[in-house]
Amino acid sequence: MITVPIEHVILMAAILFSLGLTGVLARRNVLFILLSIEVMLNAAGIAFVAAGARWAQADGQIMFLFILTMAAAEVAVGLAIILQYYRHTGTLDVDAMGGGRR
Amino acid sequence: MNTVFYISAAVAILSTAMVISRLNAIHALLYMIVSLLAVAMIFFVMGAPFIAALEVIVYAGAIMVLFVFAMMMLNLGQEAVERERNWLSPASWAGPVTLVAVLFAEFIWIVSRTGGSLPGGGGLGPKQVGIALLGQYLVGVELASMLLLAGLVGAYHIGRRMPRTGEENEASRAGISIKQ
Amino acid sequence: MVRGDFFILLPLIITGGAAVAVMLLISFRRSHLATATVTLVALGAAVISVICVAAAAPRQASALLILDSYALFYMGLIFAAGCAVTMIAYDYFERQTDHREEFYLLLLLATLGSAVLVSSNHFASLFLGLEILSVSLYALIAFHRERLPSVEAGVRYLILAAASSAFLLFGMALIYLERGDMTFFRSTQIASGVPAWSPLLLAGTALLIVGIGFKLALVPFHMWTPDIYEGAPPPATAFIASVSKGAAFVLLLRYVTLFGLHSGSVQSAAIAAIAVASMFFGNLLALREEKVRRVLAYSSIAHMGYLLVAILAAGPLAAVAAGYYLVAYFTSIIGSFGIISVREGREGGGDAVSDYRGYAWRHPWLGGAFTAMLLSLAGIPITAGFVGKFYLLAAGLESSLRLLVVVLVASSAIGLFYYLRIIITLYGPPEAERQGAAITPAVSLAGGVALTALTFLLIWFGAYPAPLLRLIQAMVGG
Amino acid sequence: MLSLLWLIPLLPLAGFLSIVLGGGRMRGSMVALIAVGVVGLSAAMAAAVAIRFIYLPPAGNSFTQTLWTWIPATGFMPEISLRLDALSLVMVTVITFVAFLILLYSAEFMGGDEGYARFFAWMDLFVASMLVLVLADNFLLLYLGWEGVGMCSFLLIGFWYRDSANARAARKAFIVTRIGDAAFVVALFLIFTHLGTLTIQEAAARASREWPVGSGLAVAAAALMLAAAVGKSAQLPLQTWLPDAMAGPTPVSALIHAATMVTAGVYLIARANAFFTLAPFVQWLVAVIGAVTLLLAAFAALVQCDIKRVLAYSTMSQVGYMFLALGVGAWSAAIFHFMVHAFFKSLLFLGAGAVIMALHEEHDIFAMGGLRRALPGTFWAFLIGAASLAALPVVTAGFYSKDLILLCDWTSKSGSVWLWAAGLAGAFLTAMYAFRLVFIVFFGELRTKPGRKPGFRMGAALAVLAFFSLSAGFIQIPPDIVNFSPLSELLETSLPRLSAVSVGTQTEALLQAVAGLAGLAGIFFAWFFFRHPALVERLVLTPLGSAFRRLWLEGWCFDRAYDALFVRPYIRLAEINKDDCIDLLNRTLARACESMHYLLIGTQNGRVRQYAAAVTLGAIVIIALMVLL
Repeated sequence: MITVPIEHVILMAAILFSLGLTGVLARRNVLFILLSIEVMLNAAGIAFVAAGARWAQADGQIMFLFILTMAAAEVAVGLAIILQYYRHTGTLDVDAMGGGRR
Repeated sequence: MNTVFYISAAVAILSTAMVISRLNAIHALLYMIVSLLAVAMIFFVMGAPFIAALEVIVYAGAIMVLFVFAMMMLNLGQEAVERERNWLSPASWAGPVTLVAVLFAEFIWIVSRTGGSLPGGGGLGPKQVGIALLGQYLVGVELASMLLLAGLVGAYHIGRRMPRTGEENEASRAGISIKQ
Repeated sequence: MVRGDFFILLPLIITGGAAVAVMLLISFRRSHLATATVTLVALGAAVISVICVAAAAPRQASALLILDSYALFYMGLIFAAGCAVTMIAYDYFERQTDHREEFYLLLLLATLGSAVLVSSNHFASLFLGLEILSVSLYALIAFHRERLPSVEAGVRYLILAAASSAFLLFGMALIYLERGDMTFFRSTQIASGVPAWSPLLLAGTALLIVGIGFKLALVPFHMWTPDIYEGAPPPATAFIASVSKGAAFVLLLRYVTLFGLHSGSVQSAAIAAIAVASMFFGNLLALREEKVRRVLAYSSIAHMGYLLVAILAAGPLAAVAAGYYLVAYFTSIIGSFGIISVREGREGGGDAVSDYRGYAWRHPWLGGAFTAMLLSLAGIPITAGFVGKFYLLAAGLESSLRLLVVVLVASSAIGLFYYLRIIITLYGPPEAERQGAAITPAVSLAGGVALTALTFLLIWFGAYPAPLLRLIQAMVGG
Repeated sequence: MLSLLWLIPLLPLAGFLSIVLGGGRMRGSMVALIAVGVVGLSAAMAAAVAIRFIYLPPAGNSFTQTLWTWIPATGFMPEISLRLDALSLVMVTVITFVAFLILLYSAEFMGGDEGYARFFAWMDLFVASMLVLVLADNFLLLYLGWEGVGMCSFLLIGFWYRDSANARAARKAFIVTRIGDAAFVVALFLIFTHLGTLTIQEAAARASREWPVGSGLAVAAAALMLAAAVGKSAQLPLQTWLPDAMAGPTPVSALIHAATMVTAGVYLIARANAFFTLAPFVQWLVAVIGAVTLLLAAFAALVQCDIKRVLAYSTMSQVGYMFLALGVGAWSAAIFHFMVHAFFKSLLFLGAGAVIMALHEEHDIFAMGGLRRALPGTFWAFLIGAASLAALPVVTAGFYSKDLILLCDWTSKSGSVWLWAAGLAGAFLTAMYAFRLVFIVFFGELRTKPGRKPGFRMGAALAVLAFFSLSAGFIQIPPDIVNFSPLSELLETSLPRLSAVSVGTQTEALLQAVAGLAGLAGIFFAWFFFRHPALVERLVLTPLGSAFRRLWLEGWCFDRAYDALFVRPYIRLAEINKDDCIDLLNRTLARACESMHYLLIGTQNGRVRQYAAAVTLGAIVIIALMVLL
């Protein structure tokens, strides 16, 4: 098993999290945004597993399991909503959405 | 082993960077799978083999396949890539990157003030995880089933296709309900 | 898990079981009335079960949930609110498109998630409760999948809620990394030899606040509110505005109370800054807004800001004040959206303030009820909202949070403007073509019962607060 | 029985609510049934409570019923509690009883009006508010009733709001009484900050303990309450709203502007007597205001042409008598006069209403005349009312109450011969204008043919009120005739006894005779002038006569004086000062809020990525705040 400093693992998770966040902020395609959110969730999962490994507890891995569950449920509903959005508008551009102060 | 970690981490970070910057959705998805595999590797070397397997099976296997299905249904072609190219001018990256860079700088500052290392040792296999999961986390498992139920019902209701005409499409844009 | 755990979890088991039962019912026979009835009965049974299990409280059910009187009180409130939303939804969907039964299924699941949230004592249950709530809400918001605004609102909420969940998760991971325990109590208490606030713990708490703050729509995580309130079906909005926010607030209050927030510390300064910003931004944003739902969305931002004063005041009176305010807020906001829903179902048309011109003349009962709700939201005496605000002020003054109290009063004064504007419009001269075109009946039985009960409670809690106050003192004050 | 006290104000309130909520769907007869029925029930309850109270007095001769505490908080316990003692008992009984009769009368009188349901809703609300006012155990609840009756008065004066003159009159009444209300609020703050309680009895006890007689605080509290009373009771200098308030329907004038609301000031002073005892100067002022008002109003009543305005000035004058009594410490005499006045004045108003109705909304007395044969029932009722008003000796109730006040002015330690003389002169003038009215309206030749005659419900109300206008005096007969005074004995359980210099029975009898003679002389002069119109003509045509006539007709030109002194300068000042710094500040604030709104609303542009960016920014800022600071 590895013996790297814990902060390296966390740093790596933070980098993934930041990349995912960048994707959410920068992409206009909803599909990419959803993908970026998955990256963020995955990063949080890494942090949990690392934390669990640090304390030699199973709790971190279990939290990852729950994150996995949530990601599955969310992607299912999310993709369904995105498909509907595409059917309505013919685009995946989030900036094309109306609303705000119309 | 530590080298494996650093290599996997580098692969994960690079492929994730590719995910968020690709123009073609399928390419991005493939990079995402690479990234997930690399992360699975990291889990493995951190002493979480069970989670590593799940990362491959569920995340890379199931959830990503959902994305593939969605993309097939959307049937995005070359013009989609062109559109993405228009949307993703270098300038459009400036704002998000700056914002996230600041957040990341804060993370570095925080992490740099943290000590401790991984204990090494044998890690925790499926058995320990299973015992904890069906022991003190039993309520959590039940709640996770409810979460999946919500996802299932939600996806079923929203995703159902309905026959519609162009006129109704216009009406729906205006937010007017369609009376049968 | 032992038998006692099953007993104390009865309210949650009933709600979860009802969700499964409704699913089976739908698969056998689609009947709007039957589905709504089962939902209503189940939620009513959940309220009763809360009373039944109260004797066994407090009890820790596995590591994840704690069912103390605090949790049970808010659970009861959430289930009761669920009942009201069910009745309003029945009134609304009775005149809507097909496949409306899923709404109740999702509503039950969302209620379950909120109930888990208020009783959670562990990051895992916090996360699961929050996500059950969120995932159900995505579908509830986009429920009118044939209407673009509804779908758009779903996309918005999906992106923002999922992203903020990621923040929340990352924060929890950081706290876990620092403390090695995920139960609220042990992750907040200071063990010997450990510095009280390490950077990691602080950063984790900050990210936790981001996640919860998003659900509460506190500034600067508030921006989703108007668009979602506007796009979602009105009964779903009623749920988001009341139960979803209330549950998140209850959780935050529990967590922060465990920390023991010290006035003058950076943590409380950060929360105070959020509170001040929320109060001002919410009221200022609503000031000249033309759409009623958006006005209420902005006002809800301000209301959550008011509630933060109770968190900062920290004390027995503050807990009671928060409880009273939440009850009052639930009553008025569900009632308001109930009337919006009834009106939209019957009259259709836009949601602009001007569309309500003369509404009170066409439907005196509904107009009067709406007036009462708005007055309560504005905090006018003889309504529950006034008493709630009074206690918030008292709690704030007791902890000598002078600045916050001044801001609360000043921003409420700004808020009066837009509430009164709607009320005046309600009683304005009706437009010529609308005159005499009153549609009868103005409301169905279910909706009528719900709205009458809410109005009655509103006045009761405003004129005779003592019984409710005693209950809250007994449940959350001790 | 006493524990059902809360039902008395609740019943009319319930009536109000049911009419408001369901009035649109009810038939008129149903509305009337509810409105009159609840007040009738309330009156029956009041009667039952009164019997129980008199024959089985509760401990301490008072009964406090705490219903609930509104918002419990440390140091401030606003309790919703009612207090029944002799004073409130008399008030409640009279109010419910008179209100019942007036509502019964209105059920017929208002028939066919398009605002029938609205009228009864407001009337019921008024009765409920008035009952809250007199039953309140603390100043806060009393103030609630006080404002409630003010609001109902406003709504009912402007009942026929389509005529802008009525709306103006309503506004005037509201604004003028507002001046007094504002003083009342200040008095409440003063009492609460210095005595730490708003419970009336407790505050009075603490004040008597802690404040020396004549101390600044006591004077201030009493003076502020006097200002409130003066506004509500239309006494000098805030009396100008009452004549204009006659724009409302006649039953409204009878109930609100004669029998009940205008005597709220009298009730307030009697209720807060401890404060006035502590401030002898203010109490003396009460007497002086009463004396001056009663004289000025009586002169004004002499020349009015509008039948309701005569009665309005008369009300002012009679309330002046009550103030006169309060001022010399004759608390129970004031309440006695309130009771009697409630009967005969509402009788007069209702009689006037019957006349007005019969003559198709004619208010001018010179267009009436000779109605004695055409409307015999109304004539007799009106005559009895006028006789009671004029204090016709022995047979009328008005004689006993007015006589008691005059006697108290003479005998009280704080009384004086001047106050007595003013009261006596007032008695003479009262008799004169009362019978001037009777003669002009009912005698002489018939000028207008009467139409609709009062039916059963109006007739019954008139008959009952006429009966009480005659007989109500017998519960308080002066000792030199028969020693029978249960009312003052009852009232003295809650109000202080008059500290009087004892005078012999012969002096008393002499004073009575003088008072009686003054009344008779007034009636004689009224008859004399009525029979010799030429004499009146000549008198009026003299320069002095015409000047006085004009002066009196306009109620001593107070309106004009106020207009010139306050209203116009104020408006001019306001116009000049339209953009003063305070206004500027307000407007700047409003503008600032508005521009902030437009600034912020720009962020709500629907761009979900910007929303996400805001979340990120928030995370950055919070982490920075919490970690880096």
